[in-house]
Amino acid sequence: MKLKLAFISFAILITTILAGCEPLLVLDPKGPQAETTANVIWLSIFTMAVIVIVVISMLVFIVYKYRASKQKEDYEPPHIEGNPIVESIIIGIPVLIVIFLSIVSVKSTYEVENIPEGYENQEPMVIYAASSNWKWHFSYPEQDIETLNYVILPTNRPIEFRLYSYGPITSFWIPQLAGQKYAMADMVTKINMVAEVPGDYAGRNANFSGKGFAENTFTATALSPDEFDKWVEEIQSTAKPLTEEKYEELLEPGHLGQMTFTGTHLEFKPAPEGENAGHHHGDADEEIERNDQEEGLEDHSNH
Amino acid sequence: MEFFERFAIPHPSPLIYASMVAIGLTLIAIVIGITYFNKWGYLWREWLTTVDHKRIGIMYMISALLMLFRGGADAVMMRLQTAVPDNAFLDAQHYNEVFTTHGVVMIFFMAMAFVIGLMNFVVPLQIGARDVAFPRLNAISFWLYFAGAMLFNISFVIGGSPDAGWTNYFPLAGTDFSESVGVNYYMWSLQISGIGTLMTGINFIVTILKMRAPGMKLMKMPMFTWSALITNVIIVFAFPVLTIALLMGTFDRQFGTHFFASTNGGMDMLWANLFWVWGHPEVYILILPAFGIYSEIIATFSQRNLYGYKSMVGSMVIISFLSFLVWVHHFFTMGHGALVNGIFSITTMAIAVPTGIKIFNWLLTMWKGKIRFTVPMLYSLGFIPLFTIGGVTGVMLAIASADYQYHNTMFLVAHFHNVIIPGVVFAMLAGLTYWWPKMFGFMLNERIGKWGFWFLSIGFVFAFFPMYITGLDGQARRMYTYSEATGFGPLNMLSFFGAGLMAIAFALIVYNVYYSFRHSPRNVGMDPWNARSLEWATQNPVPEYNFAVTPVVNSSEAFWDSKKNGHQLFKDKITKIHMPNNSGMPIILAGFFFIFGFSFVFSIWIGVIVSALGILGTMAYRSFENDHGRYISEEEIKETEKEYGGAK
Amino acid sequence: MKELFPAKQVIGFVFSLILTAVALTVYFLDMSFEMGITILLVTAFIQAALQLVFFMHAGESEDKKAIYTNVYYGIAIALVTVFGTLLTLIWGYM
Amino acid sequence: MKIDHSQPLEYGTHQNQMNILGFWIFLGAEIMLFGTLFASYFTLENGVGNGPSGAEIFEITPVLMETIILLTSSFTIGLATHAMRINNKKATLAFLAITLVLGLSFLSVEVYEFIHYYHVGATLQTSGFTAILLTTLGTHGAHVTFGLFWGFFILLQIKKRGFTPETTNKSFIFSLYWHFLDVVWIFIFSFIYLKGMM
Repeated sequence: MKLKLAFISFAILITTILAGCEPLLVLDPKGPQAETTANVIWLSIFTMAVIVIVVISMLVFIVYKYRASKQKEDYEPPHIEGNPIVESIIIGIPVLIVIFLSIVSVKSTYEVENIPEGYENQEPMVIYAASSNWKWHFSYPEQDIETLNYVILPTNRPIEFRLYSYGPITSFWIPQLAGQKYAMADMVTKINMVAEVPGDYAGRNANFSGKGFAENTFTATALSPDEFDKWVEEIQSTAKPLTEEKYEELLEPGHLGQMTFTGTHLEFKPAPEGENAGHHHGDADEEIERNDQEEGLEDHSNH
Repeated sequence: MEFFERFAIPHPSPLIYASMVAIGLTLIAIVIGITYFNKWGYLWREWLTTVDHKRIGIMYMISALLMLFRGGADAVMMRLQTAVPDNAFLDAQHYNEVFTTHGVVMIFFMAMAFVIGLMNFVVPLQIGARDVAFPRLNAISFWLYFAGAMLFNISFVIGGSPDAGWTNYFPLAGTDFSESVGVNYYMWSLQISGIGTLMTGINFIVTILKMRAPGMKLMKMPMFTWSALITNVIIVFAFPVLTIALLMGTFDRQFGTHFFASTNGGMDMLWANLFWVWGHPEVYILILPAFGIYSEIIATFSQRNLYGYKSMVGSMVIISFLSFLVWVHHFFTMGHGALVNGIFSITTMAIAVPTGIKIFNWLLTMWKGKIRFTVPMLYSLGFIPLFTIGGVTGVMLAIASADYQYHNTMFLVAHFHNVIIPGVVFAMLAGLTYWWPKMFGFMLNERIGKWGFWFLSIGFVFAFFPMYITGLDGQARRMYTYSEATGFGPLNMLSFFGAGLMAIAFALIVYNVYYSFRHSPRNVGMDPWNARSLEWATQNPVPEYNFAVTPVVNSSEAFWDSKKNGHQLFKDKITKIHMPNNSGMPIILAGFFFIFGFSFVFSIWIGVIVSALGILGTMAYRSFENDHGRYISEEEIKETEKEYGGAK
Repeated sequence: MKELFPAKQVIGFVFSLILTAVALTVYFLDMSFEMGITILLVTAFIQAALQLVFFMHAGESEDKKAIYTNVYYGIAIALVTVFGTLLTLIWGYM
Repeated sequence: MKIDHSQPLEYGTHQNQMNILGFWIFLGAEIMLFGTLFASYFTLENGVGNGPSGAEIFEITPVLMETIILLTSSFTIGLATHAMRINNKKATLAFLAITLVLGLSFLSVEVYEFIHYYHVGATLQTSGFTAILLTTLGTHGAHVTFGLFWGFFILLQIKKRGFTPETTNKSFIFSLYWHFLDVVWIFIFSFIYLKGMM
């Protein structure tokens, strides 16, 4: 037992040392969403640590005290069926903890799903993030810009990422800004975030999507609003427009570096939302929808 | 030639060729060995056609151990590949195949088989029955499982392994993105072994409900039997979901339907949804028998009755229901909104309560006990703290908002290994050591066993605890490589070191079997552990009829009662015993299923039709068969009992 | 048990025909979706229960507790699966 | 083998009781199997892609025929069990045969229905909706087909061996299976056809 405890404490020691060197990405938030999750994680770690410590100390105490080598030869352990008071304690305390954490969970989930507190009155900036094997395409409909494998965000402005995928399910994740969400081929999901500190943040697809999955990463850079505007202007004056042919080329499986274009692919290849969604089929716009899908099919056969 | 091209491996590598040769040589060696020692007849009569639950149980466990080494080799390869940044030991495709087969083999063909094997061996003995309710169906279950396992395992030498992860999410697993036949193998091997598992479920529910010894009321069943009952209830209601999901997946891949495609009205998340409707109960299918094993072992080696029997049973009943209410927590990040996530977050956390009750009941069982540190007990003692850590990280994952950060990361990998290894694998090893003398009549060496335990536990801590940290640092699961800049290197190296220790532990455990077989004393008597439940009231190893006389029971610890309170277990005289006949039908049926699956994988329709006719023909033959079993005579029983140095 | 006239079966059959006729009203009469679904739910589940009791003799053996538990458990889990799936994949999404 | 004569013969031995209980549990699994199909059906119901919707292809006449035929066959298999219990071998065989004939007619209508779907362009490959529709109906149909063979074997066995603990037990279990398929059909009828045509 002692040996094992020594090893466990050794392991914990190592982890704290390593954790001390450089903060872990998830616990080093740079925006309100990630901050909420980081706080929830710390809270749950502390709560759970209490349980672990209680269980382990009970175990060590009991095993130490009632080991056979210490008992008398003729000691006969008693027959104990159970005790209502003891059992209500071991049921009651976990129930209380679970209720507490349930409240935390529901509350924080609503928080991270919505526009963060303090930013509600700003109109969120919409960026479409589409994954293809094994790249990320970012479209700024407002700025009329498209980037590949990197995304620039203005700080202190709510961003609404609209996610979808060409092909396998992927998961859009910038650990320091917000938790992840799936991007799927037949619908658009949304994720809200705000970057409060300028800097470069690692982003990646977290959901296994085949051969090139490990390198399916991107960089999210947060710039101050002035610098962001400057960047937009610069792109508008230097970058080439994105053509449909070029875009089809980009969609081919493989890895590409960072690229920038003016114009977005949404104009000729809209996201699967609203009328284009494969997920919802309202009765009213069934006709339109079918036409759209037929077009979609033709697109498919072209490449 | 064109016909044979489909059997080629799409992504060959020296490693695969080497294992091909190794497999070939091993098979030849086995065949030559059996022929040389002239054991084919013995093998066929005594094992391949057996309907004896004990032998079927042992065959399950042998297959499970083989699969453990197959899956373990995969695990070591993965840890080796990720031990240092930018490693080139495996390429991306090969790594994907390795983690996919690791998951499938470990869950379906190792853990499932092992718990079912232990249930097979122990449950009828614990309830004082001669066999299971449907002995022949039991043999069919085993051979279907075996056919499925073999079908899955030939994938990497014929046609290519599945590579879409053990969760096999569509559309990645569809033909657009996974062109080789690998995923077809996945579909059919799980389908075939799943049918076997479903039948096991039905078989054991009826066995437990209808074949208990006189006096054994439901609330007087030993805890392992209770856990087996609940497990099988979950099996019966969870596996049909997998059946349908696999059927739809097969249709999508081989008949061009649009269930899980993202065009023409299909929905990719439907697969994920159905997979986890089955998948989450599956977790409890694995862990509940483990809880049962620990309950038996902790009570035995604390020399005390199990504390809070009723709450133990109650918590399992609650778990059986709750396990079907939580599946959405496997894809909180799908974007279905905070309300749905909130609901499933709460139901998920609710499971922690019955599980917590169990942990405290085990602690209270040891309270005022007389604790002996045998190998099975060491595993149980190691299980409690390690599983608690795994459990609480599960609660952390159940918080939906935080799950957005843990999902798909190494944190998750660490969590589920942290419940499955100390939960299921420790329990398997503990149960195997504990019931070993019942199976073979001698004990495993305690000293080597203890070394194995320490290597395994310490190796486990090193292998998996670092993953919690790399997960929080942004390392996604299933990445075959990472750059040095990420800083994941040192901790992954530590994981590899831990995996190495675990590999040593398993080698020690195998050596222990060999060593004990050579050196352990035989004739250990009926009750080497000073145990409490009914299975210890018969000979070691157990004669084929289990109990010469049906025992009469008056408590959940019938054997303890007979030792301490003088309760008389065997009141009747020895009379002739009715036993079922052996049958070659199960293995033949499974053979047809194997051909069916294999032909379907490669779309060889003629093979599909012929084997389907074979399956139906075998079933029709069975329908018309008139087999009333046989009797073991009184003299024969007395002879056997005397040979064992019997108590009667 | 030994009576010659199969009263149970005949009653069950007549009832199932009547219930089918009632269910058919959703096709032949004009009604709201909610109304129709309610009728279908009621008639379908009553019919299932009739089959269980009148035809399948669910309650006649000594294992009736196990049989009923099994059936109720199955129905409960199946309903959870159906509505849980709808909640997750259709209603919950946006 | 001990036979308990206080109960109907199909319950007469311990093994028979276990067979019946085991089959009930199997039916529990079947509830879940069809439950999963229904869950998938409701999910994909609106996923018609560029294929037809349910309202466009369902026809009331064949559906109604199938329903009446299957309900009647459920009645006749009940009569077969009743006849078996009053030890009337001839009537049992007759009702069993009628049941199988009705089952065959049900299948013929279903085949007709499938051909109709094929002609209006609703095949397995058309859309998510048609795939799940045909799979659900097909799974039920496959059960009926399997039942026809099974029932036929049992008919032969009763004819040859008379009422033994084995044959009565099999026949009773078969009747459970057949009633269950009827129950499933009621749900298909209500929640696939009628709901779709509403």
